[in-house]
Amino acid sequence: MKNLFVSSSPHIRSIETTSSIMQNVVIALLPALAVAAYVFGLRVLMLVAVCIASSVATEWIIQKLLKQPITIDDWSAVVTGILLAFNLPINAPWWLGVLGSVFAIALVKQCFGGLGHNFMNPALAARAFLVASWPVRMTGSAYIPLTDTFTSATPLGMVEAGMDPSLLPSHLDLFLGLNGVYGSIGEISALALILGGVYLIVRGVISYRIPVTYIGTVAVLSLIFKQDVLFQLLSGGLMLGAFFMATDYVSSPSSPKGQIIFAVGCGLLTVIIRLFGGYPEGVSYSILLMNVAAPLIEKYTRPKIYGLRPKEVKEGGQ
Amino acid sequence: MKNILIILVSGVFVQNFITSRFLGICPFLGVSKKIETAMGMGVAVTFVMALASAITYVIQYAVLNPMGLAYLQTIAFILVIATLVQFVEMVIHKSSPGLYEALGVYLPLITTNCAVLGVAVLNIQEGYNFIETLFNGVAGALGFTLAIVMFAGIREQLEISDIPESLQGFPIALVSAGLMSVAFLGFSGML
Amino acid sequence: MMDILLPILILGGIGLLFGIGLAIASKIFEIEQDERIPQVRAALPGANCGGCGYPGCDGLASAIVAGSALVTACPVASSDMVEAISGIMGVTASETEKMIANIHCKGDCTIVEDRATYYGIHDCKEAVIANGGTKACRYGCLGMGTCVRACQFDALTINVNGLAEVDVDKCTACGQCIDACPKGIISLAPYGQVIHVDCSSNAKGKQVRSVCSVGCIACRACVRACEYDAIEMVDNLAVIDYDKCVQCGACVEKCPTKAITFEGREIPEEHKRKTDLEKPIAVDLSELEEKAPVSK
Amino acid sequence: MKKYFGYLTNGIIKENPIFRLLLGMCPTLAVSTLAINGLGMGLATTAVLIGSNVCISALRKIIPDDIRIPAFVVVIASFVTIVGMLMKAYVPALDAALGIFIPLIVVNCIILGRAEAFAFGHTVFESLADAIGMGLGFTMSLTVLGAVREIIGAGTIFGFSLFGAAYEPMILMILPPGAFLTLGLGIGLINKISNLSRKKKAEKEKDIELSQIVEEAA
Amino acid sequence: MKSKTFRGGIHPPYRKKRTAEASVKVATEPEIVTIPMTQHIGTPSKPLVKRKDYVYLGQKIGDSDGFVSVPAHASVSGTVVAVEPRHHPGGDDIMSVVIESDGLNQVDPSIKPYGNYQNFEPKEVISIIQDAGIVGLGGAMFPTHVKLSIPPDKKVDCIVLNGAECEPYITADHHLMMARPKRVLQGLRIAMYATGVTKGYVGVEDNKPAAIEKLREALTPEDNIEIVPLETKYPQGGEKQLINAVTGREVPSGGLPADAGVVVLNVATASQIAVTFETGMPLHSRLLTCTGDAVKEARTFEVRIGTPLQNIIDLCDGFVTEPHKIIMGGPMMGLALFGTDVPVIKGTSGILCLTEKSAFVPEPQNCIRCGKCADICPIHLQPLYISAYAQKGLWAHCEELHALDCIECGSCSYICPAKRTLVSSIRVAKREINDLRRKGKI
Repeated sequence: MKNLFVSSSPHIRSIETTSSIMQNVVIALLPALAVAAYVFGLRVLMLVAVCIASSVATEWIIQKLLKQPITIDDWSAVVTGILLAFNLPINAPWWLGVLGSVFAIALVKQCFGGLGHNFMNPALAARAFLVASWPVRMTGSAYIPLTDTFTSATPLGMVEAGMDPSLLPSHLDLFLGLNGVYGSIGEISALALILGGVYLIVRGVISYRIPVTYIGTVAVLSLIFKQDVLFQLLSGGLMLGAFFMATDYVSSPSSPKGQIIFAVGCGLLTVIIRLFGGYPEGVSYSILLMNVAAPLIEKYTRPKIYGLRPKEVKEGGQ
Repeated sequence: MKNILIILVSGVFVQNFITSRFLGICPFLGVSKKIETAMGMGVAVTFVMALASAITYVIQYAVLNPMGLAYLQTIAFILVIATLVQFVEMVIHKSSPGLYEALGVYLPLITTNCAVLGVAVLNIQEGYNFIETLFNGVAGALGFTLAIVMFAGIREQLEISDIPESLQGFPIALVSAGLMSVAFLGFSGML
Repeated sequence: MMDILLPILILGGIGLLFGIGLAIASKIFEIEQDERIPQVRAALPGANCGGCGYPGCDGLASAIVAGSALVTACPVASSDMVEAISGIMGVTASETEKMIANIHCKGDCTIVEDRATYYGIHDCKEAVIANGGTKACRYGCLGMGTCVRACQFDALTINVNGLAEVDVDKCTACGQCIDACPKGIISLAPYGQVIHVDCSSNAKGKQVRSVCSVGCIACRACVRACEYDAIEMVDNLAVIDYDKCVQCGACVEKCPTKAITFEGREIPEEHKRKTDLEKPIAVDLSELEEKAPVSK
Repeated sequence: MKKYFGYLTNGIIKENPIFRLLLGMCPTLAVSTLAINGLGMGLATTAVLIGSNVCISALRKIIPDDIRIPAFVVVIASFVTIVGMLMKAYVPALDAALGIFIPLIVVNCIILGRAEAFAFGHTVFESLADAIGMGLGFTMSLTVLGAVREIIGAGTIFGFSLFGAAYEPMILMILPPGAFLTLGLGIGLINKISNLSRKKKAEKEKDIELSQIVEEAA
Repeated sequence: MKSKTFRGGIHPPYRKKRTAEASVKVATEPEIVTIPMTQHIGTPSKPLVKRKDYVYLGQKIGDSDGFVSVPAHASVSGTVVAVEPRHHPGGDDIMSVVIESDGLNQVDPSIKPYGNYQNFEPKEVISIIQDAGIVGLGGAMFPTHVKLSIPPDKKVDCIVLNGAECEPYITADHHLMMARPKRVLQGLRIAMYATGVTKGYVGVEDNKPAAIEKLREALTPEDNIEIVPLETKYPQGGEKQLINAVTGREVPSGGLPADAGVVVLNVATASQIAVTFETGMPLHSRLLTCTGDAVKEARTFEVRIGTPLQNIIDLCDGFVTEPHKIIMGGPMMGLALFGTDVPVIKGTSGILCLTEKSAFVPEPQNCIRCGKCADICPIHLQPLYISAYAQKGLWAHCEELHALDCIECGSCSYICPAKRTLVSSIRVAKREINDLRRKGKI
């Protein structure tokens, strides 16, 4: 008889893998991609392809250089690429996508040891990097195909600029994203994003806690600050951020309590930056800031351990 | 009142001492390996910065300006701060060992924390009145504390990351600080 | 004249005032502490820059005295300072005999077979959890390098045949590898000691033979061969008492399985064992040297 | 003479204050937005460092051990004030650009550190050589950092345009995050290079050893 | 009625149907049995017989003085052919008594039925249980008499029988409860009498409705015993989880079930207690399930202790394909074996032979901190962090995260999408922490 295999228990594993999770995220992003492609045309697909290709290539090159095992088959770089593309305006030049991908993968992810070690969402960090570096390219224009012109502002930007409210798109337009077209590639259709998010929740990939709390906080605060609640919810990157960015496992807390705190923080900062900040959009920065705070939140919201009295938790969990 | 609010928000978030003004980087990088020590440092800095702001204000407007010796600012301030820190340390060490455990050990480090001297000089440059000076000191220190504690959280997490060999230690700390500072860009233009 | 005098006076006044104040305060608020702390503190640069990661020079001084920081922890200290600190801390070269780690197993993968295929993390400690490790000899080196990772001095390697090896020049006898080895096959031996029992098996001779050709089979040949009473049979394993051993090599010659090894390496004069000189050498070592393994 | 040269190069390469000792981070990060700022800041610090090192070294027999730190601080602060005044008078633009970081030279760890670690125990000329070496090391590193950030972040070097109008600079590099990232990656790069050269050296030694063994065997 | 349960846990594929539907078979008697002297936690026993001695069935052949120790008994009658270290399922070579059976099964003449347990003092009952070599038959092999000897400072008010059998594949307890419900309950009554408690529970997972029904039917009106259906979830049979599900209490961290006022026994152990009082026979045989996709005829057998595993595999008509991995116990907590040349011991509840496909464990990848392990951890630990710290050798951090509370159920490793070896690194951490504690470093 040939040698048996020996390993420590358990001897069976679930079928879910990192790549299956990432593939699910990609599937969930497809509706939004489809809407974007329908509205903006083929250029969307070009940008997405550029971002995916450069993300995957960067990861491959760095792992080759550092003589690490190649892990591009876990699909995480693909997800980063799509999310980054979703954060670009439609008329972004292709090199913006490449630079963003390199920043996201090389600096934010691989510098820290690769998947799972980055403390920030790579796609969002890359977006912030692009906004800070090429503000005109990134926030400048949204493309309106009906008149074939570029306007200089996203809906939130219009509000910031004090534009006449009657010129703003209707709630339905924002929800479906099919008519008036505003914002970055992936942000235009709230409906498509919600569909994808619900898919992820149903498949058990993400929990409902972060998106629901996040969106809820923004709604409540908008109400308090006497804003148009639906407009605040549907415009900008809130849906994309709440369902796909804030729920990034790696850069958000893992405990239920921590997730709630994290999401409330995201909502709070989003509204503050939108209303008082220099940028019209606060979603990406608010999530990034909460990413920075996530390790702290995680540390102070450890679950109560079986058989441990509350006092002992305090002593031990310091 | 509005002034003070602006000073507070600006000091803590918008013009954060660490992420945008680069004051107090040495302790920020040095004493941020553990959340607890980072908090201790933060509290100690807050305490000293508030005190130093007040005293340097008095020195500037009561001693140096009337005598026409404004150019002695640097020497006078650093002397004041060095003495102040040492004095506070001794008092705490004697009067409250518990507090000393928590704070005292960080105090000597504060002498060369450029945030303290920096805030003193800034207060004079900006022409703040006494109350504003006090609040500016506290706000700057709170911003410092916020940044260093969040940073310590990240660094604790870095302990369990597989960071490439040549980036381990200082370089990765700087890169993390850089990314954190990217996030803080979100506050820019707020005021 | 006044323009120059006034600032000098003012500054001098401030300085004097603070100086006196601090002097008084330091008397009033004096605190007793480990006397080495101020000594170390005095030897440090005193810049309080925080470059060491501790809260200022005082913090580092306390840490050095407490033993939680190395004497070289200060990045700005000159070599003189480091020496001074080492002097205070008494970590200068000690009088005791230099020790090195020794690995008591020779059963590499060409000699001892695996009884099953291990699957899991490449770490001895984890492998032991999976039913004690897959090596047919349950006492032997698993060769997964837990000791190598524990060594901070780069003194351990796993050789091509999957056996841990010590680089005697790099080893500082810190003992990290001893703690790390789940099989407990590493121990400290004097640097000058070149004869070791390279087996850790407490199994009976028959069992050892069934899995390993170079293990100690507890035949007692070495015990009988030793004129100096330096070898004892403890739980089916020959153990050399390094204090009694004169490295005559008689046991090496007699051992039927060559579990007792003679390392053919040069020993510098200062590390020659005292016991070596006192008593005569029974066997020609140069002869053994030829048989010794090529590796250092 | 060789000794002085040793002190000089020590600060520039082996114990480079920024890339090796990691001291003086605040001004490093804050003023390295442009190469010229880095150069200015570096030279200002060098001037203070030379003055304080020489002065303290000269006074080292007079200053009592117990109050040496306050004494150092006073000496340093005086030189900082002098340098600050000179800059205000002759290079006002640079002074404005460096702003608060001129008075903050006082609390730069490099200066106090060298005073304590070197000047207090060496002769005037040795201290001078050390100060020049350290100062140049600091200046060089700052200028290089400034140049890198300026080239990428503004497309210019010392104010001269490099790539023409078509280049869209990466503004992030001259914003605060750029400072952290450039320095962090820079130190990482230097570590990488020194690791590689160390490994190569070790391999070389091994090769020599092996060849010796082979020779002996033959 | 809704089944009770605890918080956390996983739902691995159960794969019990194959053996649950097959009938129990009494294994043919082995020609040679190997009785290891270590079949319990505690001091190993010393052999009481020597080579060439004749031994009776049920004769005591090994014993020790330790309190946490039980004697070993001959499971056949015949001649001792060797007293020497032999392969043990635990991986080491352990001193064993090897007996060649004469096929007569001559019972030790000193063995007599004890009759009604109420004729004995509770203390005597406990010593009878110890003498019969009874240990926890669920797999832990913790001596039962130790569990029943409750220290005076602890107040125990109920006994919970563990009939959950949450490990996939294994159906030994299921068959036992179906075939001998009365014995199980009788064992519980004896244990309740010995410890002086008045309340008994039997917790059974709700995927065994027939067993629950049989147990309920076997209850008598005067019994203060409750049959509790439990949600089918792993590790429902973990001591702490079972207590939590049945009584709602929590065992304090670092404590024993007795600290929560509960004693937990396996149903098979209870049944053995009843058998001992009924017949006087010590523990010499047990039920075990031999299954897995590598064996031809999976089945539950009644087997003599000391039977070589190979015999049982032969009874299953051998292998379909060459097995890739053979596990003693279930797939979640069982021990991978080096071969089939080891004997069945008291804690062997199953033999699982897996093919390469079903035993495949993928390469671990980077942790993506999805938090699934923390979600399902029945102790509510954060395996991801403990394991990460363990791999960096930061044992103090592991201890801060209560690594020592881990019950090593393996749920975290099972659920991990990155296929990380979480539980094994936590085990390493536990060992290190205990080492450091002994040295007084933590």
